[in-house]
Amino acid sequence: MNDRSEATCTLGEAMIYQIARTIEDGIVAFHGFGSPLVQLALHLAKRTHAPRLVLVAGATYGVNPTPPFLTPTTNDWVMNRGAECHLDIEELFDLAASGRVGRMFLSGLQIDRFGNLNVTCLGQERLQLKLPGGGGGCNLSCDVEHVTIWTGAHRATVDPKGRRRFRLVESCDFITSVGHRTAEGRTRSEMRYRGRGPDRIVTELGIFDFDESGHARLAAVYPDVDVATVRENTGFEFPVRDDLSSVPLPTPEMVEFIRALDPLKIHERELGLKERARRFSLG
Amino acid sequence: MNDRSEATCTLGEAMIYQIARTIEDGIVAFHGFGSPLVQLALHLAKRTHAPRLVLVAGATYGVNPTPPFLTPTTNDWVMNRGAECHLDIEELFDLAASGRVGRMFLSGLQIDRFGNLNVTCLGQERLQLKLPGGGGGCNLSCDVEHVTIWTGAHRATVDPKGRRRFRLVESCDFITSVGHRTAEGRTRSEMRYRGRGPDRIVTELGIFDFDESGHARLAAVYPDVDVATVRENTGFEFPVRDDLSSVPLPTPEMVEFIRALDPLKIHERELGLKERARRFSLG
Amino acid sequence: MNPAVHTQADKRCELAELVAHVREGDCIAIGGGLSWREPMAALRELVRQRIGKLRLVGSAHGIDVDLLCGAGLVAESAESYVGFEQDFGMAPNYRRACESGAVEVRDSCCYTLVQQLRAAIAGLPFMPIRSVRGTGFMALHPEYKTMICPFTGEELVLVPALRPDVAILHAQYGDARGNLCIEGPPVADILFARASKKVIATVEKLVPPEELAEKGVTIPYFYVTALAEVPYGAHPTACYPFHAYDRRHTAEYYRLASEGAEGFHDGYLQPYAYGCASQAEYLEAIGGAAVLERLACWQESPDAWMKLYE
Amino acid sequence: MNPAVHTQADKRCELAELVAHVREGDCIAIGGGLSWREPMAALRELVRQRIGKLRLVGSAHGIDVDLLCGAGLVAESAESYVGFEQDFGMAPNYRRACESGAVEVRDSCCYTLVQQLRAAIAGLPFMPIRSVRGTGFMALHPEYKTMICPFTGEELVLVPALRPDVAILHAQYGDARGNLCIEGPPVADILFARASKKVIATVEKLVPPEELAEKGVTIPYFYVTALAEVPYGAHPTACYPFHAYDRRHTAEYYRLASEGAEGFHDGYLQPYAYGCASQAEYLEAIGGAAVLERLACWQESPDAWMKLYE
Repeated sequence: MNDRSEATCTLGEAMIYQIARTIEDGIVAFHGFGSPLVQLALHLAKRTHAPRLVLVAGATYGVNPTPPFLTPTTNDWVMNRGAECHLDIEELFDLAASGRVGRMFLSGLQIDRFGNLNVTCLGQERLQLKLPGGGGGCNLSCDVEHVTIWTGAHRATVDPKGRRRFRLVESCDFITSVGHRTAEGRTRSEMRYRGRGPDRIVTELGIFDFDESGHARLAAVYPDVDVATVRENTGFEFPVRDDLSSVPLPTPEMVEFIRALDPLKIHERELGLKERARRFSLG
Repeated sequence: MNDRSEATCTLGEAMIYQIARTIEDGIVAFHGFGSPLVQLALHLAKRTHAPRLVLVAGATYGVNPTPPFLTPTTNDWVMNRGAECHLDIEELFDLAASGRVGRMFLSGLQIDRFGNLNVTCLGQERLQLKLPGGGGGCNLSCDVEHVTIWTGAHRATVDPKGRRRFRLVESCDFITSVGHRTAEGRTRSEMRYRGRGPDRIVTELGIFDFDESGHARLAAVYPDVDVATVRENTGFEFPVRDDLSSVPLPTPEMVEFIRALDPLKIHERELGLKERARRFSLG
Repeated sequence: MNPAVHTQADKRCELAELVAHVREGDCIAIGGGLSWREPMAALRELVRQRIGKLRLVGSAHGIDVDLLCGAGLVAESAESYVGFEQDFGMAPNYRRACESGAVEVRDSCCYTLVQQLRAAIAGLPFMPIRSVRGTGFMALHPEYKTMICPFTGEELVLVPALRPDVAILHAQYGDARGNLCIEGPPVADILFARASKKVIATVEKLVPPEELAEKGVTIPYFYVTALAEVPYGAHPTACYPFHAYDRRHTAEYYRLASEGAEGFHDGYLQPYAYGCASQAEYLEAIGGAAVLERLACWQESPDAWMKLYE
Repeated sequence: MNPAVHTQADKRCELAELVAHVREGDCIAIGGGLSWREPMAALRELVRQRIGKLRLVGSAHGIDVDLLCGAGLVAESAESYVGFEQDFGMAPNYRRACESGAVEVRDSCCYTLVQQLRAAIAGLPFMPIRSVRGTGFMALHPEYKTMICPFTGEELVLVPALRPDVAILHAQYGDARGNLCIEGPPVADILFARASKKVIATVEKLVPPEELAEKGVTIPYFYVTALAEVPYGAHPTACYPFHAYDRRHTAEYYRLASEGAEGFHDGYLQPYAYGCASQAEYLEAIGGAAVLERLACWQESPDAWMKLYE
């Protein structure tokens, strides 16, 4: 491999590192299906700062697997090779409901300021677009201790009619999984959910945390992104941390690890062509 | 083996046959621990008239096992040899609660006229005698479709103070498992139990069924027992069927089968020495 | 009233007979998940027999549900996910059917489904669950009720027992009595088997009872209504250790499904479902021995395995 | 508040250290059942450390509960059965302790226990159950509540979640990380492991993680707090395939227990518990190699096996 590739990381690799940094050691963490960025982040975390992580792979429910490579579908024997043991589907969700799952990762085609997500359907009055659905996200967003929200498509697009389509929206057409406030404005503590809700939104533009009111707040941006860019691509107003920082970048060893585990570059499928071309110097 | 043993059966063997006759083909039937007469009856039924019986062994929860011999404790690998598969403890009870267990077998140190049983403790005001307890009998007596009640100690004994001690009593000191009427006199249909309750009491003196009111009714006696004997050994008044009969006896082949499966004569431990000596001619 | 137990000595039958256990309008639980161990041969037989108005319940699914939607057999979907993940994306036939109103959208969530199945398994009218409140699923499911917990004072959701009419499963091994052995993730198959009124299964291989007991029984025979030996019955989804996921065929499926209802009917349903009287004909249609050998090569090496996803 | 998960890399420890996880007054779930896989070595260590006022929950038990009662360590019993079946009959120490009032009788039933453990496992305040109503157990357990089902109008019993402080198990195999493999009937061990705050286990044999994964993990490591390798840790109950039930020793136990508290203390507790600083000393006390060989001979033939019960 050439010098350049050694000296830089891609946006995808940088995002994987941002997600990995949200994962504590010694907890049970679970990823759903169709989330290669998260799968790689979990393996990276376990390989680096979280060796005691109980990594439960989505779909196979294999515990601490060591897959030879990443596949485009999650319920594949490739993905649970070397698993220490397996859980039943009900066992994983019981662990979450009893407060024993420390972190889960959720995404959405709509993400609002409180971290509510929609992956069920678009259209208020009538159904305009049926989305695949949220799997267990609805239950886990209530039960799991912490949630990392991520998306590789923060950047707003323009639809055929010339309207800007936001991923981070003013409000969700349907609430598939809950953040810090319900549609009726009730807080998590009022709802007496077991979990504490999302504490990060990792996107290809930056990273949000949540302020005391449960509102998304910009905490960091990528080296090639400024706050204005984040604002014009976000469907709601948001506060910015005084100590706004540039996202930390992975070490070359981490990048090597990611590339070795994902030779098919499955994780890039979460990113648009333009985003895939972004590179950051590790120098 | 000599002619006599071929030509006769013991009381225990006759009782095993009576219990076996209460078992329908094609159902799930379950026996608890400490019930060798019932274990043998289930194996006899499956070997004869109920080949499609789903025989679930108590304690091991082995399904259709073929033990080489009967042991004095039920949770022993001897007892689940050859099992087709095994259930979890919760699976068996779920099957009962969902109405899929056709028959269960229960006994008691006290048995009342409605088939309520006590295996928990003796003494009304204060605890006089702590009994081992009912295992899952409480739950199963409500849920299982049919219950066969059995005891090898119907015959009343005389205690040190000269008082007659009945097994079939006027009323139970504690209701461990329910029959056709609760202590408050409520019927099973009022209680909306899933199961229909006991339909037989098999003892070493005779067999009771239950009349429309859910009251035990003498239906058959052993060749060496008359109704008067049953009456003087029973703590409550009971009706007698007009077609009172003598219990049918097993075939020599059935007796052979029982003796082959219980070489240690474990089942005789449910019977007093006097009862063990009883023989019936199969001629 | 009470669910049956199935104890006939020999439950083997032909695929057509097996699938005939499904009635129009039935509530169906499809085993497997995503690209793993879907009972595709049984579903194609459903398509051939045109048994429709089906109400689907399940967790994370893909081509199985999309196929039935493409064939117009689905009236209602209560799945928690239907799609092709990062592999191909949204499910074309499923989307069309939902957006046209042909399929009533009753989306559910994995744990909600688990709790509803557990209620059926335990013969209870409902199961409590602490989550779901505050999401759009409460409005989508007016049958859910809430209660204030008499122990803690908190609000709980009560989800009613869910007893599917038929569970359709594909397992690696089975015996004539109906015992099933599933290797690898069972997904929700065990819950479906325990909760459903009828369980019909296709298996890669029928084996003698002793051999099955040796491998280990995943689903005891008395839950199972009938089964048929249908090798490659999960194709194009994976049924390891026998064969891997057929991504090439799935890509073709996706391309045709994306062309619209007609394109899918003429390009896929005709040649692969209606046009195949048997599984043997289907296996020829998808490329025969050459393809099957390719899918069996996953065990040779990680590289050989990886090539199947390129 | 939330139950912990246990992820330390090496959970191996000595028996004394293992049992020290139990605190006076704890609610204890003992694994195994009747004469099968009872964690007897751990219980004898409890006796040596004199950790008392224990509240016991469980299904069908025998010598394990009777031993603790005989040593005066039990304050309350919510077992569903405590006895020696047709083998020897009622449990002498247990009876004495209950009848003297030393042990509060809180008898439960198997399915009630299962539902209470399931509530804890699912993080719910309670589980519904249709049975129990109409029995004496309602009065024995004022903590049970009833409700009218909003779906069916029938009365249901709500049994509260049961989260034991410590589950004490004996498994055949374990690894340093705490994964446990149980061969043969797990009884309620898996439910106990999932529901309890702490899980401590003795194992016949510690094996490398790969070997354990090969055998199959019954209880994943993150439920397990600590474990110790204690061969014959279930004696005199059976731990197949290693050894059968020691009926001779149990007969002696029963004879001494039947002689009354003092006879049991001097005749059994002294020589077999207090008098043995280690499991090695205990194994000598019960007859050493000769006895252990006799208990291993069950595999030779059904006749050899049968002789163990004569």
